[in-house]
Amino acid sequence: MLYFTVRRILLLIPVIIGLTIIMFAIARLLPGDPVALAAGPNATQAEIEALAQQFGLDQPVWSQYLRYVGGLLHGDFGTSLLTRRPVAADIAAYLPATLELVFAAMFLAVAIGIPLGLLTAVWRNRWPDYVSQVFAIGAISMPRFFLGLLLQLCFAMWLMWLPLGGQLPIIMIPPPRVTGFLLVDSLLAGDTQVFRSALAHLAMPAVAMSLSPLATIMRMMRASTIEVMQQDYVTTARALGLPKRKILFKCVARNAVSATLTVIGLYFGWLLGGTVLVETVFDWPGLGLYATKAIVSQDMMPVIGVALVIGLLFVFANLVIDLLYGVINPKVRYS
Amino acid sequence: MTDLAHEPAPAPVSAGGDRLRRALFRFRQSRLSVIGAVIVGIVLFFTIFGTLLAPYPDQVAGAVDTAARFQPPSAAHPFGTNELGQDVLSLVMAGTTVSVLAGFGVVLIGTVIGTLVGAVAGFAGGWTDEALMRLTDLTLTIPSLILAMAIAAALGPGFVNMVIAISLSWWPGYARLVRGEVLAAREETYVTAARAIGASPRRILFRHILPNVVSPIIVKMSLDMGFAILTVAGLGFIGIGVRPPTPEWGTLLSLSRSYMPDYWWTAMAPGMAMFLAVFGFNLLGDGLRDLLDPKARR
Amino acid sequence: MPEPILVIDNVSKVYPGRRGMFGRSAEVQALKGVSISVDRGESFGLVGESGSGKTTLTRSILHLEQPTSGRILFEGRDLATLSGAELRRLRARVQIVFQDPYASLNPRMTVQDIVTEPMVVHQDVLGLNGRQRTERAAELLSLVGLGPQHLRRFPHEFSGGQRQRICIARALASGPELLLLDEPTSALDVSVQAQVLNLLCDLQDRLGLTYFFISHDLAVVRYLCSRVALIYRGELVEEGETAQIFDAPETEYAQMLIGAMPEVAVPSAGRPSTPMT
Amino acid sequence: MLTAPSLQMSRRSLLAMAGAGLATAALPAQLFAQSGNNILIIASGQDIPNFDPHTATGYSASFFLRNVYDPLVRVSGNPPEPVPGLAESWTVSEDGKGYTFKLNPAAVFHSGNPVTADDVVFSFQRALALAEGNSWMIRDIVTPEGVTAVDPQTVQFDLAVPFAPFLQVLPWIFVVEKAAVEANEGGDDGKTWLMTNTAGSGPFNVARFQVGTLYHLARAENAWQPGGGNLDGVIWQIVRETATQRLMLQRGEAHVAVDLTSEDMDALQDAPSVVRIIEPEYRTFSIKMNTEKGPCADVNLRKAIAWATNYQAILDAAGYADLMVGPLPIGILGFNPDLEVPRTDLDKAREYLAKSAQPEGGFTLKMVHVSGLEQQRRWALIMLDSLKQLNIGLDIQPLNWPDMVALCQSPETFPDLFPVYQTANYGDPDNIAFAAYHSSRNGSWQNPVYSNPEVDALVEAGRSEIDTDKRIAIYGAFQEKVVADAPDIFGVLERRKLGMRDAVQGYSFTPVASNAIEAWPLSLG
Amino acid sequence: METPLLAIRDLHLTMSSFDGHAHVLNGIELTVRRGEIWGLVGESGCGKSLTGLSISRLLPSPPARYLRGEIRFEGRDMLKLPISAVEALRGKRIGMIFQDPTTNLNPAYRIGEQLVDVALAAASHDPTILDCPPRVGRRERKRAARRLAAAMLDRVGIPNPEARLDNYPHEFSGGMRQRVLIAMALIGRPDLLIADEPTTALDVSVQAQILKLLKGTVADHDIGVILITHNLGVVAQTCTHVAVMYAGNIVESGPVAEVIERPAHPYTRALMAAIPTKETRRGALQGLGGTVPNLIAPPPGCRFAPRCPLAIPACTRALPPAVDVGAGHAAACIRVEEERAAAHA
Repeated sequence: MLYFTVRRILLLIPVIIGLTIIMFAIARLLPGDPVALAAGPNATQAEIEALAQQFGLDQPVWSQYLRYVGGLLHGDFGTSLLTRRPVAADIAAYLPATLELVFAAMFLAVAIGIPLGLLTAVWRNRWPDYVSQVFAIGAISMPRFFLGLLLQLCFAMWLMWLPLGGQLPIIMIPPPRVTGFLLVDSLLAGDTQVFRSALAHLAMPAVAMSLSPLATIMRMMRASTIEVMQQDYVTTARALGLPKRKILFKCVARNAVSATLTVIGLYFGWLLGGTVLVETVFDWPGLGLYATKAIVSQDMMPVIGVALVIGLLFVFANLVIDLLYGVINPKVRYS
Repeated sequence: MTDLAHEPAPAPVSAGGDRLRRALFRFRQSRLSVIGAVIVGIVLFFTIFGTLLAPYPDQVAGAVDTAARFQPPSAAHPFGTNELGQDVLSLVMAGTTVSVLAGFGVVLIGTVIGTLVGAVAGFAGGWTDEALMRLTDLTLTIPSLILAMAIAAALGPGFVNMVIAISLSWWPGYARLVRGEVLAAREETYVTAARAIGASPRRILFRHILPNVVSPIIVKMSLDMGFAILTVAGLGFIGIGVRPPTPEWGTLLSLSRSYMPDYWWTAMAPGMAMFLAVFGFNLLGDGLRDLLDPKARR
Repeated sequence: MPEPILVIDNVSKVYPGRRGMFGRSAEVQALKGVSISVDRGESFGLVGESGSGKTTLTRSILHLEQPTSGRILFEGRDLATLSGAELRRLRARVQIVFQDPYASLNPRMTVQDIVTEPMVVHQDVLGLNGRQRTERAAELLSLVGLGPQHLRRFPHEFSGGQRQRICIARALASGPELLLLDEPTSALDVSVQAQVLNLLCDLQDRLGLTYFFISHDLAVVRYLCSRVALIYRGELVEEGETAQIFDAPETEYAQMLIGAMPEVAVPSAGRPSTPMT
Repeated sequence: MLTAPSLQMSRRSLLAMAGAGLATAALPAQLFAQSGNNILIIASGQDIPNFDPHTATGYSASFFLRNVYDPLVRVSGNPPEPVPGLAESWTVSEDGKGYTFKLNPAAVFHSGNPVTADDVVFSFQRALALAEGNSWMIRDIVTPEGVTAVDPQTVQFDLAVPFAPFLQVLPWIFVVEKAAVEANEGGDDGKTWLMTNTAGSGPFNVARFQVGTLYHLARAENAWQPGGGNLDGVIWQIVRETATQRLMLQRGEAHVAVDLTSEDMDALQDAPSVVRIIEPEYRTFSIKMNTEKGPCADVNLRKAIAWATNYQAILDAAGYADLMVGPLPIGILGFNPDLEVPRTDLDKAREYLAKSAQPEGGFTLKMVHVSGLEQQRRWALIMLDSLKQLNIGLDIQPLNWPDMVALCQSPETFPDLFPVYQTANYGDPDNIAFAAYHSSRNGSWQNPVYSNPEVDALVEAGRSEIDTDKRIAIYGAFQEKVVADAPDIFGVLERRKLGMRDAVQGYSFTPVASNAIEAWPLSLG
Repeated sequence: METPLLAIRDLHLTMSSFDGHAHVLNGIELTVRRGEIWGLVGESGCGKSLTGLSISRLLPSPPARYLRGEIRFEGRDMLKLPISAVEALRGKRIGMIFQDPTTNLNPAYRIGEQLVDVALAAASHDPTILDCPPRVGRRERKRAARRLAAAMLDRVGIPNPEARLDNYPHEFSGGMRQRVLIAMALIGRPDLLIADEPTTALDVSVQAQILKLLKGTVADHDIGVILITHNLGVVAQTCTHVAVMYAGNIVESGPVAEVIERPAHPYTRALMAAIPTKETRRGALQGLGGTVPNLIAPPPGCRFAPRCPLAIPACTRALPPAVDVGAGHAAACIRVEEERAAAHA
């Protein structure tokens, strides 16, 4: 187990190298002159060149690359051309908001998707099952950004129940930063007002983000539940008179969840990378919005940084899922 | 020997036609798949004829009518007009072509690259497999939307660039699928049988393995169509999609965002069109999966 | 005394441990110094329970796997020393019928494609053109009790027994000397098994084939084979004439195995008395 | 930086407000009203990534600097006039090259130290040395040696050349505390330090900020500026969607929205408690043509295009705007309202087309625009529609701004049509005339290719002439020449569109940088 | 006469599918008493497993539909009982063992836990099995159940049972797993044990041990067993009685010795002739021609008639009734009577 964990963590190194190479290659594809933009509209050629020199952009790509990787070793993700701010600091500032959103969405998806999947499997081929199947395909088909807009239109613009966007009303002083997660920090600070307000702000983006994974998890859970219910050991359990409830929650649920777990791991990565659209709609101050702005202004360092961080988180999440899988499924652990 | 040709058979089976008949029956049984097929049929119809049938074809090509800006839905403009007085219905109808073709292009390119990579990796094994799959995993690790956005931003806006950008983040799924299927097929007894006969690797790959991998690929393609359309729209929504005046759903939706809630109709039509098209493809894909790939049936 | 067509000479096979998700599994010794000699024209039976190494041995004879040590000689020539072309020619002369007739036919190929495939692959040896191949396929089908009307059909349209016949036809297509029969009847019902066994007997008589018959079913081996070898955990434990082994097994394992055979005869000693009340 | 007690204070009161009847959605403005704490909330789409007064650019940075730092002279009124800033008075020499400023003795930095002439000299020299940000406005006019401290309260400028709009550019050169910057010099003239720290004397200072989200300025404890409203602080909140800005304004979640579109203004028409400010401003929006290469090098084609353009559509699409009459903004010094400029007239357009090299049309021009800039996209579509009448096709390519800038470097790469906004940073015709039509600016986005020696001569004469009547005459001739050359399709002057809650008092509009709001005079009632 | 443990009378079952309703059980008659081991034998698709599953009502409906007949367990008709009452019998009065020991144990749980669950479920109906005072706490009951589980493992011949309780199923060999399953089926002290191909997935040597274990269990507990298998050899070695099934019918039944030594029905004979024995000459094995009938449109009369070497036109008129050929031995064939008559003549 330890060997496995260490090996997987060591495997991150080639992932980092590969990621940076790919992103650097894309950065080189960029036409135009980001330095000119960064230097400002009234800069002279000499100023632009000086700036390029300052950022090392006048040097050959490989030397830029080595410089970048060298910086990574010290936790330096480079500097944004546009804002001149260190990318690492920006990521540290934006990441918690994104993670908070992703975790909230994931929580909704798992907390609703798994029981619903289990229930629809039990109610298979009856009307609640059909309704939820249609709902699931509909949810998967719904563009997140359109859903976000509809939610905004309905709950923020017409009904005015929820705030339009952002993470917190600006007059609220955020609680002291401990974890970076507003919900957690406000609770730690005992500030229920901030907590409630943060929750209200989180509601719509989290729902918009969670719908598709919720539906997928539900479908996956339904499918694996049905599959498990057809397993021989379930027939045995029935034949030996175990109570229905016990069969469902003990035999079936556990095995079905372990099959669903892989999907959850994949979805975590998908959510991390997919916050872009929802963050755009809800003005959520997270990595996606940050990356979008950087991409649009061809500011490559933040883009590389964000891709790297999300990639690593994705790999890490899958590592956790694999370990969890081993816990739930003892066979994997031993064989 | 007794009558050997007539020993127990599972069921009276006539020929391949019967299988098709059963498949169609099963497909018809699933009402959702039929609805999906109908929606996809309508979507494909508009893909081909959308621009021709649009009530205001000039406006599809970019004509403006600023005197008629932001008109609410009416008989003349069932979905109202937009900020330049263009008929939203016409733009959305014509947008079908762009979105569906882009989605199809993405899926097709992704499939070709992915199948190639996956088949080679799965069949060659060893070092080649390792190298190709590490590349695949790596590409999967990069958030696909951000990768597509970065490439699209690098290539500049435009239909072809957008399709290329998304395809480059799309293939790893296929590579994994095909490799997995090839690996599984490689272990099939009939492949061992072919090896025992002395068939060449080429023959085994093309005659025995790939034909048996086609079904899952087709199923994945049909299920992916919806997601590809969504991704195309997502890119358009961010603002790095097609070039004007090409009407594209995501771009239309993105533009109309600024006019909410007063001119909500500019957002409804493209949004609903997007949803319905994706919904149709997903329903159909689900049905196809049940038909072609019973192993993966959910 | 006929020359042996197949000699397995002190063959061992070790599978290295595989790196799994949670560590490395131990290495597996699948075969330990197995030596067998099969004479031309005979039916040689190899009996073993699951995990005994039967399958590994079969795959090694087909050269689908290389033994860790030892030699396998076909007509006196070591498989390991053969060139690619020679090996291909050899494949025409050693053929196999697998256990599961449902899995061993490519579902996307017609019976004609399946049966003619060995002829296409060994075109250089057999030299048949397209029409000849079709004719030969029809001949083979009738040889195994099917007819030319089945050529255009797909495997899924046949029952298990019929499929196994197709497999046998395919195995015969390249004109082999030696047929490896890897539990060819264990997936079939008794009545169908009987037909296939009869067919095999019939074919051997007609074509002078050599059978290397692998099975865990002692009754079938006893019925079909003239000589038998028992394999247990990768080791050969007993070998000899069928009748001799079945009547007077020497090793403990053989005695246990043969003793455990469920014969269709009411055991005289343990015949149940009237039910208790 | 804000001192501890006042931060404590505002924090406590904010929490108290937050406690007041929060259901789910907080409506801050109401809460503010209850608390008695006057914090003005401005919703804007632009971030303030850099606080350095000598390197930062953008209107958001201008907002920040105008409130946190002081220039020698501020600008106020409509038309804009220089008013005292750090300098309480000034004199100008006869030849227009010598300026003497008397500093206000009350002026102190946030640190409590008085503002001295040394600080002013240091600031100008630093701006010139860094050559970033707004320094281009005084480049080649002020030299490092030309700024001197006569005594602690007096600064003397000796300009390299006479420069009529000198007082107009001074509001954009801010004064930093020399001692503070030198203490944090850090090997890069304090650039790194000043990026997130301040050393100003303005009426406000930074209380807290969250990059990309909000910037909270609190009234400086030792604010020395005379007058002033009742504000305790200002929050600059980043709200990217204009529709969201508008909704926040309607709901009272923001007091001022600075990026509203015409559609937003229409929607706000009957909104209660909202005041709409729609005022003409010196910001031109025109489409430049490639006068050097390609079909548009032919003046007849340029004129044909200019006459074919659907100006009404442009005006419709722009909403609250006025059609430009020639190259200069309406109402600026020297502007000629009677200038004859192209208006939609297809006959005339065809006439000019007939004189061009391809009288039948049948070719395609290329137009670029900034992707994501909605107004520019609309223009491109209107041009597509207009050019169709002349049987000319239009290939539209949205580009990122850096790519657009890159295209401007040579006539070879410059597209046929190039839409561009130009803001008058200072209220003088020289600003537009020099930047957009002088050939020395070729290669820059403001004037990529257009070059006419006669125009150059007029521009140069205009900026060094001090006599106003003479300047009016010079700029009159300049306008005639430019219109004859037709390098641009003159588009619209978009009016400045601000939305404000009626609670905001003390606001008066100035057509220069009006979205970089000076908060000092404002009050919340 | 005492009530038999199990009495199946005229059971008709259809299964619906795309092609129509298959008449898969066609008037099954079977009586099982305590102490009897009934072998239910036949080729794939003959309905033997469906019969077994029907007894515990484990077939999902639809597609299964019982047209007619009754399954009386100790006199009560399982088909008429509410499903909850049937569920209450499962595992307590009726135990079941299935074919594949690998898939019939839940891979996610230790076997101890699985045994305890079954024991507790059974104890909720019959607290005596736990061998602990009634009305004790949950934990106490669990401990008692665990003791019982270990005792059961010991009884089915698993060495070191206490420790093995904490193992996962994949840590056992196939034969051991089947023993665990038998322990699980017996833990509720059932009166009837249904074993559906319990040894098919096992090696011959293991098969013999398992069968021996089954036989021992019957002797020890005086229960009734239905052993479903396709292997006549297994039946001959293990059972007291046998019922031969073909296409949804029991064609022949009776004490094992009777049926095997004097098979009356042509199908039974054909089946036995297809099995190579020590005496079978090479090439003399007899296969069975023809095809298994299509159960959606079964042939009229005797379902074996189309393949029967002895068939006469009368065979296709009506389903032949079971004819007693002596010593509790019955065969459903109209030619049997003729034959007997001929033999007497």
